[in-house]
Amino acid sequence: MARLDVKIGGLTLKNPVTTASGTFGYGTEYIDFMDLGKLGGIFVKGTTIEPRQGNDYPRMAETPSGMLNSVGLQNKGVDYFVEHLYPVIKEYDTHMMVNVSGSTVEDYVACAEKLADLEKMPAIELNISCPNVKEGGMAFGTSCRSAAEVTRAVRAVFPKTLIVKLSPNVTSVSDIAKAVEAEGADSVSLVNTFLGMAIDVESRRPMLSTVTGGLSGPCIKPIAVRMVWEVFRAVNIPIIGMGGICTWQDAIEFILAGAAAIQVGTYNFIDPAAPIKILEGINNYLDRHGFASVNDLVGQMQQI
Amino acid sequence: MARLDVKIGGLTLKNPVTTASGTFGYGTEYIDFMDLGKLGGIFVKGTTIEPRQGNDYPRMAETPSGMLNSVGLQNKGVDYFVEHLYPVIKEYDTHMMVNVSGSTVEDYVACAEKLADLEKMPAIELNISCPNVKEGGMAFGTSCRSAAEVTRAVRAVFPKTLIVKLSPNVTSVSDIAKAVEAEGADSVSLVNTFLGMAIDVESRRPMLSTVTGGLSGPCIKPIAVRMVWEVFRAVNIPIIGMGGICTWQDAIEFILAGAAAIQVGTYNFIDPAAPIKILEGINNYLDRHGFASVNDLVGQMQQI
Amino acid sequence: MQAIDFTIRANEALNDQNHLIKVAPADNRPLPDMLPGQFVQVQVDNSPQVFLRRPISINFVDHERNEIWLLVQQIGEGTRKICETAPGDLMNLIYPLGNSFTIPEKKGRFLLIGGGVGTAPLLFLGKELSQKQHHVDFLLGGRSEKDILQRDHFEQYGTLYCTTEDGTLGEKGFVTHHSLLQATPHDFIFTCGPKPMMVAVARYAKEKGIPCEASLENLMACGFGACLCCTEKTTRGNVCSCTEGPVFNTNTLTWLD
Amino acid sequence: MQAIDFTIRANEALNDQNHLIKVAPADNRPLPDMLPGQFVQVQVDNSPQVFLRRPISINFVDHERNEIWLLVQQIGEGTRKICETAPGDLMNLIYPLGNSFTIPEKKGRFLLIGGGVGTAPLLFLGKELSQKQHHVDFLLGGRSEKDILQRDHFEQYGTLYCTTEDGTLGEKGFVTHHSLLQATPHDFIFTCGPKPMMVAVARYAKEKGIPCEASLENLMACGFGACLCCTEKTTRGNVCSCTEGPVFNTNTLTWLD
Ligand SMILES: Cc1cc2nc3c(=O)[nH]c(=O)nc-3n(C[C@H](O)[C@H](O)[C@H](O)COP(=O)(O)OP(=O)(O)OC[C@H]3O[C@@H](n4cnc5c(N)ncnc54)[C@H](O)[C@@H]3O)c2cc1C
Ligand SMILES: Cc1cc2nc3c(=O)[nH]c(=O)nc-3n(C[C@H](O)[C@H](O)[C@H](O)COP(=O)(O)OP(=O)(O)OC[C@H]3O[C@@H](n4cnc5c(N)ncnc54)[C@H](O)[C@@H]3O)c2cc1C
Ligand SMILES: Cc1cc2nc3c(=O)[nH]c(=O)nc-3n(C[C@H](O)[C@H](O)[C@H](O)COP(=O)(O)O)c2cc1C
Ligand SMILES: Cc1cc2nc3c(=O)[nH]c(=O)nc-3n(C[C@H](O)[C@H](O)[C@H](O)COP(=O)(O)O)c2cc1C
Ligand code: FES
Ligand code: FES
Repeated sequence: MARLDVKIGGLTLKNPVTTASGTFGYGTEYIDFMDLGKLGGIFVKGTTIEPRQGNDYPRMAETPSGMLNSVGLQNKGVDYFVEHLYPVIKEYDTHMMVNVSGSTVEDYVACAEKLADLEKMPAIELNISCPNVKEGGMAFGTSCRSAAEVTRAVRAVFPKTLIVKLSPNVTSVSDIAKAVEAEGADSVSLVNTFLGMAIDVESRRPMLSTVTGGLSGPCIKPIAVRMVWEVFRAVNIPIIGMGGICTWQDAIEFILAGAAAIQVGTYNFIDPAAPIKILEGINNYLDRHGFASVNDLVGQMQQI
Repeated sequence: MARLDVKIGGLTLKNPVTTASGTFGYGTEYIDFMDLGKLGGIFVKGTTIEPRQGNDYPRMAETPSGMLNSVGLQNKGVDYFVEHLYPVIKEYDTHMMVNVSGSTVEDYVACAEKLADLEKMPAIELNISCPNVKEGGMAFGTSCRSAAEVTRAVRAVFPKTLIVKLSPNVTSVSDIAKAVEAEGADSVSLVNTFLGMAIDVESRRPMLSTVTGGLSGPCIKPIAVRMVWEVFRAVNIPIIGMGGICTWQDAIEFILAGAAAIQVGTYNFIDPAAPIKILEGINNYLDRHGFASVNDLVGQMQQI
Repeated sequence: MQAIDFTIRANEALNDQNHLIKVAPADNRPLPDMLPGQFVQVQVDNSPQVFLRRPISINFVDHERNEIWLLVQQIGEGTRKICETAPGDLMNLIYPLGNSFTIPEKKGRFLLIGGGVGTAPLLFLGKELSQKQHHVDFLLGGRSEKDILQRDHFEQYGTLYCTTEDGTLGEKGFVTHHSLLQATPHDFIFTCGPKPMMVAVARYAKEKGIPCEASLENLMACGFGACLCCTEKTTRGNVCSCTEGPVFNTNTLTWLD
Repeated sequence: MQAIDFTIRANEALNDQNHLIKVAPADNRPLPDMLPGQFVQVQVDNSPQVFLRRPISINFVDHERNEIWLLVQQIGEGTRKICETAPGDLMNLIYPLGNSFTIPEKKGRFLLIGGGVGTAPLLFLGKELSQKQHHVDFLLGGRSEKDILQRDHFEQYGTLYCTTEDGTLGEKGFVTHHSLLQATPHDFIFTCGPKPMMVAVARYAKEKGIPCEASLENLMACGFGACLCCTEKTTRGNVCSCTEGPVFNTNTLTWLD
């Protein structure tokens, strides 16, 4: 059996399979389906300094091989998280990491500070790429300057592993990646959702209350893999790859393109045990192809 | 029966259903499947000043609800087109429009000049968004400055209808649209393909000889519709929308988002008679909903 | 909650649009306890149009045969494919999901109002109520006689009243116009069906001061509280209709505001 | 070219991987003329994995019953779904597509070399050749006896030689090691199968100076010349293997460079 542990900054994950923020609740929703302790890590729902109601219903629409969502960062705020959720989830035998969102640099910083104090919170994922809130969110992730600014500010207050989650809605994702690497990010995760929309032709109304929302699922996989590959050649920090991963083959594809770890997102809704199946598949693949460690596979796409 | 004619700059199309460049050959390939005279127009294969061999095989890969291609503008050059292809296709009872590609501004200009002389060539589509050639192509479409530059240069030599085809691989497609509108483009068409890639996990090699290629098909539709909607609110020139259109419902979705006309692309490979079925569907929809003209539907998405 | 394969035991077309599908765990494990109002998430076929699962109410639980019944109306690609399944086919379900209708200890007179395929959860509910010796009246509405499904089953658990839009069965018109509503009010109303119907029922219940619960059919991605897509605006703010619903006391909804 | 619905008339599993599927135009229109080496583009089901059509060779044309035969090997989702079809199902085909093997007027001795499911077009080809009174030898290779398909059919149109990797049928080894190739050379060689096999055949033909045609299985999106995805590098540059192929004279290919 090959070694599966991977390093993300100062943090060691027992294996490269983690779950994507906003698709895995706080882990609790999945305990009937798997032993959470088998996961490399769990990225919990996007958390903000203040509680948020999120956007109005309808918040989702199915699209070819994917879905649009405009949940809009509904969450009870970081204080509620620290008081009520953290005490429960810190008992899980895997790394729990909070996805931090905000509308201003100050919001991000305040949120990160509170999380830095939590003993069993080894890392945060800075969400500068949420397409579903009016101000902030994605705006930070679409320019190098603002991406750098928020990373710098959070880096100053958060000494543990800092992962910055990048937006795919940009001309050059590798420029943004380089900008946040330069500010001390330990890792980048990508991709967040693509800005998309759908219209019901009979009522002539948008399918989402917010008109636009974030596209996820297998439909985005080819673009996400390409972005991981671009970023892999641009930065020296580890990449956590995601976007449409449903099977172990998909996961291997991201790893070959340059991802040190992966996140399973939307597909959790269809097969809540998918991450475990993916992990088993990766394990078999490594054995079958004679790799001693999953790290030996990272970025190892061959020339044609 | 509702009116179907639409105006694109100085050009009137008999209906809004056209076919996308690179997916419809020179029309000739489809004569067994339909009466080409029923189409609003045909955008022929990307044409360059010099003949091109295109990229090496393999040039395509299937992906969830879509495909990647890296044909790379294989064509016999504009002179061959003028001499051998134009004489055939000018007899078709629909508007034939050439998709013009190039590596330098001079290439685009030279190509456009030759096409301007052809009596039955009412419009060209300037392809500043091809992701499949090393230099030029997409590079022009990913910055406002270069998009404006090539549009200005071609506008100076091409007095007929000038359509500029935009790349979706950008942070703000509406900025690019505004830039080319300012230089006198009569219309913008969007979207070209998204840059994507796929890896065969058993051989660990890329599925395309060029590693990356252009993603098309239903998978991209939600992003394409969103881009059309963004551009619709940014410019005053008509938009030709495309990206994953398979059914009349898809076409109506683009029209409601702001497209004055649409192009059917990849789906022609699956149902070569699709454009005709889509046209019939649009026609029925207009009657059923009591619209006197398809123009009354453009951009008419309602508030939720 | 479990995510397991079921075998289709029977698939019967009840009319041109609706199928009654009976399924049993493929490995024959005994069904767990389920509550009326709960639902299952059906994995269809992962095709582009039916990438996500489809929520379907538990229509009935036949513990003797270890079967769950699903009453499915074909409205799109997903439900069409579910209705096309044949005995012997496998179908993966996540179940049981959601809360349930509130069944009080104290005996009472219950009115169960259903419209269209919204009658689905009311059969299981009616059975549970009648087993607990409550008085049960069913009031079911549809366009035409052929749309009022499973009448013989409903009649086993209570008195059946109907309305049809074309008058081919029961009183002509909508359920909320049925003469039963003019008679002595019931103690509780449970309803499921098209939203305009449920809103009208909620309004009636409010006027009469009758506690009323409605089962919502909000769009869902996961069905088990992970995605936050299925929210309903309530007096407590946005709540997930898949975990805190699909059954809501209509007083907590903002429908009548 | 036409794009029309066919009805599946029969679907027979020839072994665990291969099915012989017989189809006829759903509206019973008479089949047009078709040439050996041509293929059809099968619309599968538009699911995410099988969005595009799948190219399948014309295995045989039975004009009497107005049927086309398709010999399909399950290698992925698309071919699996094709093999799962049942009599009565519809299947949309675009056909006939591609060029064909060159059948000369002058009588000659033909060697048709096939490997795996690459034997598919050779049956139709063998029939046409034998009808024109040519001498036909078939040399078919597979892993094992059960992989050499349609032997009784082949034997109707020529002499059948086989190789199997495990020696369960014919000579043990690869087709290019068969003793037949040591005997008097044939006048023409036609081949279809895995690329390494065809390359070896092309090399043999070149050495012996025998004209050789190979049917390629390049990946295709459209199948009728519109997408330029299926190109093969030839002495004339990149050409579409769906319109100028799938059959190529091996001298025009760059395989042996
Ligand atoms: C808790 C719950 C229980 C349900 N129980 C049943 C049941 O027992 N039997 C049954 O037949 N159906 C039931 N439904 C509804 C069923 O889930 C939908 O009809 C189904 O998901 C539609 O899928 P489709 O692919 O056939 O249609 P789609 O192609 O997805 O949709 C077709 C059209 O219907 C609309 N639509 C789809 N789902 C809904 C919805 N939930 N609400 C409003 N509009 C919708 C779409 O927007 C679209 O316009 C239930 C729904 C929920 C949430
Ligand atoms: C002109 C022509 C005639 C053909 N005739 C027949 C026939 O008569 N019978 C038959 O069974 N098959 C035939 N094929 C091959 C057949 O088209 C493919 O096997 C089929 O498209 C695979 O689809 P799938 O969805 O099952 O597999 P996929 O899931 O698409 O592919 C599975 C694996 O096979 C590889 N693959 C798929 N297609 C090809 C290919 N054409 N060449 C090399 N590798 C490939 C993929 O890269 C992947 O690794 C023919 C192909 C062509 C071009
Ligand atoms: C319903 C839903 C909610 C999401 N919420 C968040 C979030 O709160 N924070 C975040 O960074 N990403 C969020 N995402 C994005 C996912 O984490 C992931 O980046 C994206 O869905 C792509 O991966 P996938 O295709 O595997 O789903 C959400 C996605 C979905 C579908
Ligand atoms: C095989 C193929 C070749 C293409 N060639 C060109 C081209 O030469 N010029 C161009 O502007 N776009 C080209 N495109 C892009 C299409 O015109 C269209 O913009 C894109 O495919 C999105 O539409 P669709 O999803 O309907 O296919 C090509 C697309 C495909 C699939
Ligand atoms: S459907 Fe996902 S939370 Fe309710
Ligand atoms: S497959 Fe499209 S040109 Fe050959």
